[in-house]
Amino acid sequence: MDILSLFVIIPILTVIGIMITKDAKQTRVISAIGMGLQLILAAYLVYAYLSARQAGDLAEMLFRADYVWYANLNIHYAVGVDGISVAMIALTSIVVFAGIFASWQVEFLPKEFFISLILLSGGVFGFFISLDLFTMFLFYEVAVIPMYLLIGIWGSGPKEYAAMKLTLMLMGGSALLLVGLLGIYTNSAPDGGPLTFNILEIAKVNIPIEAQRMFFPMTFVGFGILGALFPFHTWSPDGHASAPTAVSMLHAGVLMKLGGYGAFRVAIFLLPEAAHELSWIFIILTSISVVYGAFGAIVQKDLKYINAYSSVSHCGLVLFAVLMMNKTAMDGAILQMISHGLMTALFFALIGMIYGRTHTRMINEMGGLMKVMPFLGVAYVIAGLASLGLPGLSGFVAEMTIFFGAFQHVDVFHRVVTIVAVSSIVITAVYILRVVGALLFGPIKNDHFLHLEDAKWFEKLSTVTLILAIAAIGIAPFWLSTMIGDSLQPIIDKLTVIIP
Amino acid sequence: MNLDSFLLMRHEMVLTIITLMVLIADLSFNEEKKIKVIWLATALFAINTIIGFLPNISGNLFGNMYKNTDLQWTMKNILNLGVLVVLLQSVEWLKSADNKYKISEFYLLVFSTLIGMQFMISSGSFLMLYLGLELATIPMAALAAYDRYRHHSAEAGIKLILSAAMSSAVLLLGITLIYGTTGSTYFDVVALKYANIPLQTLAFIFFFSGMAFKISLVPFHLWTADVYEGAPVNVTSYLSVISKGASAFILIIVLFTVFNSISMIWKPLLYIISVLTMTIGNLFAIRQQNMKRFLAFSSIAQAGFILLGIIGASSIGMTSVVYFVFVYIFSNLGAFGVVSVIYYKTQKENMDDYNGLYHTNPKLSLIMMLALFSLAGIPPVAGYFGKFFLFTAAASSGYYWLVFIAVLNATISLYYYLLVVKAMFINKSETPIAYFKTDVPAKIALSICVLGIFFIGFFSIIYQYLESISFGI
Amino acid sequence: MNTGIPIEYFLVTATLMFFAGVYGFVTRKNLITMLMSVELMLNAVNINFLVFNRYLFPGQLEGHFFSLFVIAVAAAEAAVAIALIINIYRNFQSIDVEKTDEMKF
Amino acid sequence: MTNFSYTVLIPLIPLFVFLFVGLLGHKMKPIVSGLIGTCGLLIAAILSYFTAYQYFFNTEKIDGTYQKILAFNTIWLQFTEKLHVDLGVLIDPISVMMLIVVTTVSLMVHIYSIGYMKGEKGFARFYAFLSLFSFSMLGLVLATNIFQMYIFWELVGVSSFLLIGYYYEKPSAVSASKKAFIVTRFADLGFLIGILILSFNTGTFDFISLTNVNGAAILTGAGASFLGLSVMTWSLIFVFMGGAGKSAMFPLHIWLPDAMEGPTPVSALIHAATMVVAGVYLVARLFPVYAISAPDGLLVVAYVGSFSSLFAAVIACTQYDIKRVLAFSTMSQIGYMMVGLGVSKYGGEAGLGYMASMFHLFTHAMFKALLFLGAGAIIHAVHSNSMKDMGGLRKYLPITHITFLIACLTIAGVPFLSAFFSKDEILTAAFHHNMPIFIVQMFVAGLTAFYMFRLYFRIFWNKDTHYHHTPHEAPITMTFPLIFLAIASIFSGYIPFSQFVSSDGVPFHSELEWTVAIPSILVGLIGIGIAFVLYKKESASSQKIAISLKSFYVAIYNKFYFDEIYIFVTKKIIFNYISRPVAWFDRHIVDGFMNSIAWVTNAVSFRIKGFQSGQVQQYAFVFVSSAILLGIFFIYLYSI
Repeated sequence: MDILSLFVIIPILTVIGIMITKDAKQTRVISAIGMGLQLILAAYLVYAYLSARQAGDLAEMLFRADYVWYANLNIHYAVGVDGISVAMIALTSIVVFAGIFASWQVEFLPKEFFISLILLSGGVFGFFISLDLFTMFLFYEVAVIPMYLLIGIWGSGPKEYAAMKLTLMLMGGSALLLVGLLGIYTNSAPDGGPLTFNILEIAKVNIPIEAQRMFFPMTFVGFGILGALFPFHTWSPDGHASAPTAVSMLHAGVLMKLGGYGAFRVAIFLLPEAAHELSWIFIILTSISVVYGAFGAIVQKDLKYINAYSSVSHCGLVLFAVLMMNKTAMDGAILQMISHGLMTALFFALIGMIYGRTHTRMINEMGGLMKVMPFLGVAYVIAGLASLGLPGLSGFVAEMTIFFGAFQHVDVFHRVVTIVAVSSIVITAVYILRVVGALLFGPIKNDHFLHLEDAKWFEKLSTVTLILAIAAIGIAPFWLSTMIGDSLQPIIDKLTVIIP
Repeated sequence: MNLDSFLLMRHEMVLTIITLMVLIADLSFNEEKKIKVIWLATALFAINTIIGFLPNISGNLFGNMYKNTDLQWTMKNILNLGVLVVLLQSVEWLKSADNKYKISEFYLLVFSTLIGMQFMISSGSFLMLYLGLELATIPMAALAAYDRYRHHSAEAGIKLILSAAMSSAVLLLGITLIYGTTGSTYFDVVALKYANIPLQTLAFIFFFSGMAFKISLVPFHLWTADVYEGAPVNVTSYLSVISKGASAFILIIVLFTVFNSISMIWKPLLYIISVLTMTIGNLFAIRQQNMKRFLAFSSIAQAGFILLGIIGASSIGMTSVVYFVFVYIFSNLGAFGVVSVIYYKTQKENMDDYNGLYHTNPKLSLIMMLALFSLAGIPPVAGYFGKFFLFTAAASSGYYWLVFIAVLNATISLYYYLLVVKAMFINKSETPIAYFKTDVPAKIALSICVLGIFFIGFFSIIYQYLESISFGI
Repeated sequence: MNTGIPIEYFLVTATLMFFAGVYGFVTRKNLITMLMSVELMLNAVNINFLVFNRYLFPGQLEGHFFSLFVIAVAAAEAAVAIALIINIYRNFQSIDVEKTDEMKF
Repeated sequence: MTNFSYTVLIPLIPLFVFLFVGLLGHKMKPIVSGLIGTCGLLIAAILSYFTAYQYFFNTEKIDGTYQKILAFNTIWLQFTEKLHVDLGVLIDPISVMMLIVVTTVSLMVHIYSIGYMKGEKGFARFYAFLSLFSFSMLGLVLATNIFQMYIFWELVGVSSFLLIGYYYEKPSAVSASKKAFIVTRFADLGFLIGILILSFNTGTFDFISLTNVNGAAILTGAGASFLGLSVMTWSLIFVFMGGAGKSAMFPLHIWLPDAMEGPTPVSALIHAATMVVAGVYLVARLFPVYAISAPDGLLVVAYVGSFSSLFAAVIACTQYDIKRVLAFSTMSQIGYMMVGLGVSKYGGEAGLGYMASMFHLFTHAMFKALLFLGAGAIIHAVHSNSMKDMGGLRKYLPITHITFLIACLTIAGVPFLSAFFSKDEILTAAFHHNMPIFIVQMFVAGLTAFYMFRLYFRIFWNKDTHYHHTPHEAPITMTFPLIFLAIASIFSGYIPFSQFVSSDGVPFHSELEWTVAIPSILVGLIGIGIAFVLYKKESASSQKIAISLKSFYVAIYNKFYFDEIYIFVTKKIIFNYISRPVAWFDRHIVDGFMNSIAWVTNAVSFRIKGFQSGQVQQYAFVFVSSAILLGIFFIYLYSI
């Protein structure tokens, strides 16, 4: 059994383990153990990957395994990772691990909750390791569906509506996506030979331009919907607002990254000509969503809505950078995915913890919480600073890389949109400071807040894990950024052929 | 043609014998022993199913009026499997008091319809096809009216028999025209003489509408919902799975073998019909409250998906159609199984009766959810693979927009399937269905379905085999 | 052709019969009458078969056999249908087709 | 060449102190954390002095110029092949000078705060933040490349945010900190864009290669032009925007007065001595680029600086909050420094302005810190910021009084005190290169003397306010820094600055030009005289003047309504006219559209339900008719 498949097997085993547990306590422990193993495995994977690269292994994908599944359709179960997938896997394992502890106190149907949560994470892991479009899409949908139950059963507010809306919009996206993938598949052998779903194989052939023109928008929008592309982002605020803590963490932290990852691994990598031709449309859309999301966040009153909109803005930046189609920008895109994943997970974890104490998420009903719960307060400030791009935290690195990458384009259009995107850092500062000020500072509005206790051990664990990751990337980004950058080389080589 | 060549008709023969045995048993048993017929019939049919799987002999009989190849053999076995599940599910229902005196009738009718379908599948001429069709239809009406004293059941019966007679008349008109223009009713002869001339086109359309009636394709589907709702649950599941599946098999065989010369006509025809079927089926399903009617419309929509496989007119297409029907049998029977269990325990068959089901009967709700996800085509359950292969087939023949419409419809269908899931898992209810123990046969049936739903997808061997026996134009 | 009557006559008659049957089926409210209209359609089909066989393909008997089978099947169909109609009468105390629309939409 | 690699410790020590105190501060006794912080800074200060000694006296100049020494450098982040961000330590005259300034003032403030902040809760937090600030400021000063500078630029911004908002339960403090951060952030946007353009055109962040007189950066300066100015000029103007934001130049000054909400030591350290001069330092860093390849940019600097200094001085005359008066005077003094840079040329004698500006930066740090700390001592004693509650304090606070007086004399440019020399050289430079600015600055000098002595008299003389608990002199921890800084502000003027700092690194000799000095002295004395007349004794004459000026006075008193403009822009424009519509649009248009899709689907499905009427006959009719229609359709479609 290859190491990568373990990332799918461990969740399955954990789920089976949970099924046989008696009570909530055991369930929690089992899931914690399982995801802890996952985290360790991820750490080992990073180490193994780096050392393999050190050893001079120049293969495009490492740790590859390939099992024929449906021979006559040439469908394989093919896995393999490059630096990007490794980074995303590490991110996922961290967020899931933190998520388990953040949802330590789920009382209602805990078994089912953790089962769905871990199934979801399994889907995400599968998505990141798979090299075969079929398996990739399979894991993609596996990751999306449990969301419905998670939000619908354990959510709050208008949860049925939000859950249904989220599921249907994402499924509508995957409808586009499926057609796109099938289109790629059926055009994967223009000069005879067997059709294939294997990404690396397809990357070798060049798909006829007409087909690309048809399927690039489908694929990109399909992934873009999950990445909160501008007109299709509206599932995100409602979904995040209604979802329980851990689900918001996973969803904003990891699931939305499937969009960015896929958009760049499939849409750009496999359909580069069309991407180059049509990128301007989507660049406009994404630069809109960068600013638009930030402005939208300014007036929100519900903490989760604020973060949902800021996620729209930040994920917009991811897609924006992906579309810039040069090494630096794409490097930045991946960094931004990771950094946003971590910090937004941290945000949602903290919001969940605060909500669990104050029973409100309306910032105008809160204030002065820094006094009563300093730990959570400080953590929230750190998350906020990360999100407005303070040097020394991950957000800064990612955004700067994106901006400098995007600015490598000399033509006016790219320059202008870049400036637009850059200006978002001010707006971000505005709404982050507004939240922090209203939530943590100032006098305490509500007397019964006076005797709220600070974070418990598991909450601290989950928070600290994320903060450490954020700070680590922020302080020493070099190895991560180079690891990603090297893995981008094949794509860049492919692009340089097309783009003059 | 010597005697042992009758062994070609193994399925039909064994089934006929079983039917007779049940009849005799029914005559010989006295009132209180009648209940035993259930076990006898089920056991016998199980044996028949096993016999069906004995290695196949291909060949023709009655001068090509009856032909049997590996493809037909497989199709018949698939149907047998499905019927076995249906029988297991209906055990409890037949035990109930007001069915005591007509137990064996149920089996006689079911078996005879099944024989009809198998003859249809193996038919090599329109005559055989027509006979099989009628044999599969007329007893079905009686089955639909099985609960004689329920208004709905009676209504279902009469609606079915009348519409069926009407449609078979139209079908016959088509066949006469075919005969008149080609001078034969044998497939192989007709296939040679068929061309794109107006009269033959008309003939084909009439014939096709007769078949479309059986598969309940829009706009020939209107009887479906009413009959499904009215008929007893098990009959409904039988109708919606077995007879639909069988008709789909025949349609694809006939289109590929007989009318392959006018594919440029039936491809656009199927395009229109499948779009209509999926969309209308979904639009009607959205609003339904009665579970049976709901599943009826969902099965209409599913029929629309089946056409995606046919339209490609390729070997992959046929494979994926058979594969899809195979998966569909398990998924739909899973859903209907749960509905029937709940109905005969509590007489409840409305969606809002299912509120909070998970908290009282978790296993049933989980099975229901699996089945619905499989119908909706959510990975990793089998339905996903079935749908994906249908889409692949259509896409590889270039019908991208059709695929797109289909996938959108799949999304809509996901919406109403999720409504049921929502009812079971999310909604709260003051009077949820109380916990009850499911009976052994139903349990077996459901577990067969669950196994199917779970594992078919992962074992490509099935698909490989079907691929090896199927053909395209 | 040995008989004087041209084939078109038969075909036209048959077609008229068929659509008369359709018309009856769609308009008559009485279930029995509707059943009869179906029989009318089937017989029209039979005429078609026979005429085609007799005029176009005199060498063989497929049409004849087919019509025989059709007649037989029609009989069976009628039997079942009438049984069901009786059943309807028991339930609804009427055999008006418009009464049987408890299930709709 | 001596090895300077130890200098990397100078910023790192405060960082460690920050982490240590920040994580464990709440566990230890307050005073302990205070002492740790102070000791950390003491070490840093000693190291810096040692560095200065090493650099200026033990490092041989190559053909008479001070070399830029890359004491330490490590690559931090790689953008492209050419563009990579390094973290490192750059040793050159101005960075060494800034080291002295930052560590000295910071050390003084640390000591001072032990007394001033006694008993405050969150004492440890205060020291943690102070150390964080010191770390960031030192990092900024020692930056080897413009991007590192930007990094620490942001960090000082956030530490200033944290320190202004130190009393986080006071809404005014919170909003002030928010304002400070957002305004400077907006300025930093310009800075960042500037960096983007600059780095793209020159292909480097590195200061050494940027400022290399015959390096690629400066030679490519006259690149493509846009709106009549070269790209280089544009980028440098953008960069200056960042500097203007930090240094509270008009119109980005609005945050500075409010920043006085922070504890007074913080104002002394951040908003008087160190952080606010970062802008000046930034321009000085890039001075060769400005001077050679973007003189227009330099002109902008000069005018902005000059106007700000005038603007601030005028407002300062009317304020009553003593800290705000000092804040505006800071702004005005920084204006001087900008002018100094603006009117300077590159190299030799022509670079007088550059030297003068650095000189003034140095002296200003000393006396302005002194002023603030003195004000702190006063507030500590009186528990009020408003000079209306003060008067006659000289009896109670002798030491504070003396030191404060010295500071006032210094800033007023009284001869033979430090500021006299530095300001005078700025004026000289202006005199030689830009007459109008010279006149303005001369006038400002008078204003400065006036408002400083208005302040002085109002506090220490004027009416004898009686205090309901008699003010008492501050403890030694607070008075020691006052005395130290007083001495510094007296004698720091006698450093032969031009020997150390010059635009091109070549020392030159400069002495004052009495032609400029005499008038400036006179102007200063006039200012003091007016203040003496108006405020020595309690008199209504000042009121009379104020009334006679009427609306103009009111406008000045309200700082020309700039805060109102700021409020208008943030609250009205951004909040009401952009964000609300955006949010509404999102909810109702975009989301509404998505929902309407679902709604339409449902509506349609409801509409077509009649299609399923339950009537067999209708079914049959549909059946037959659709069969026939299909037949006809396809026959026509394919009729040959």
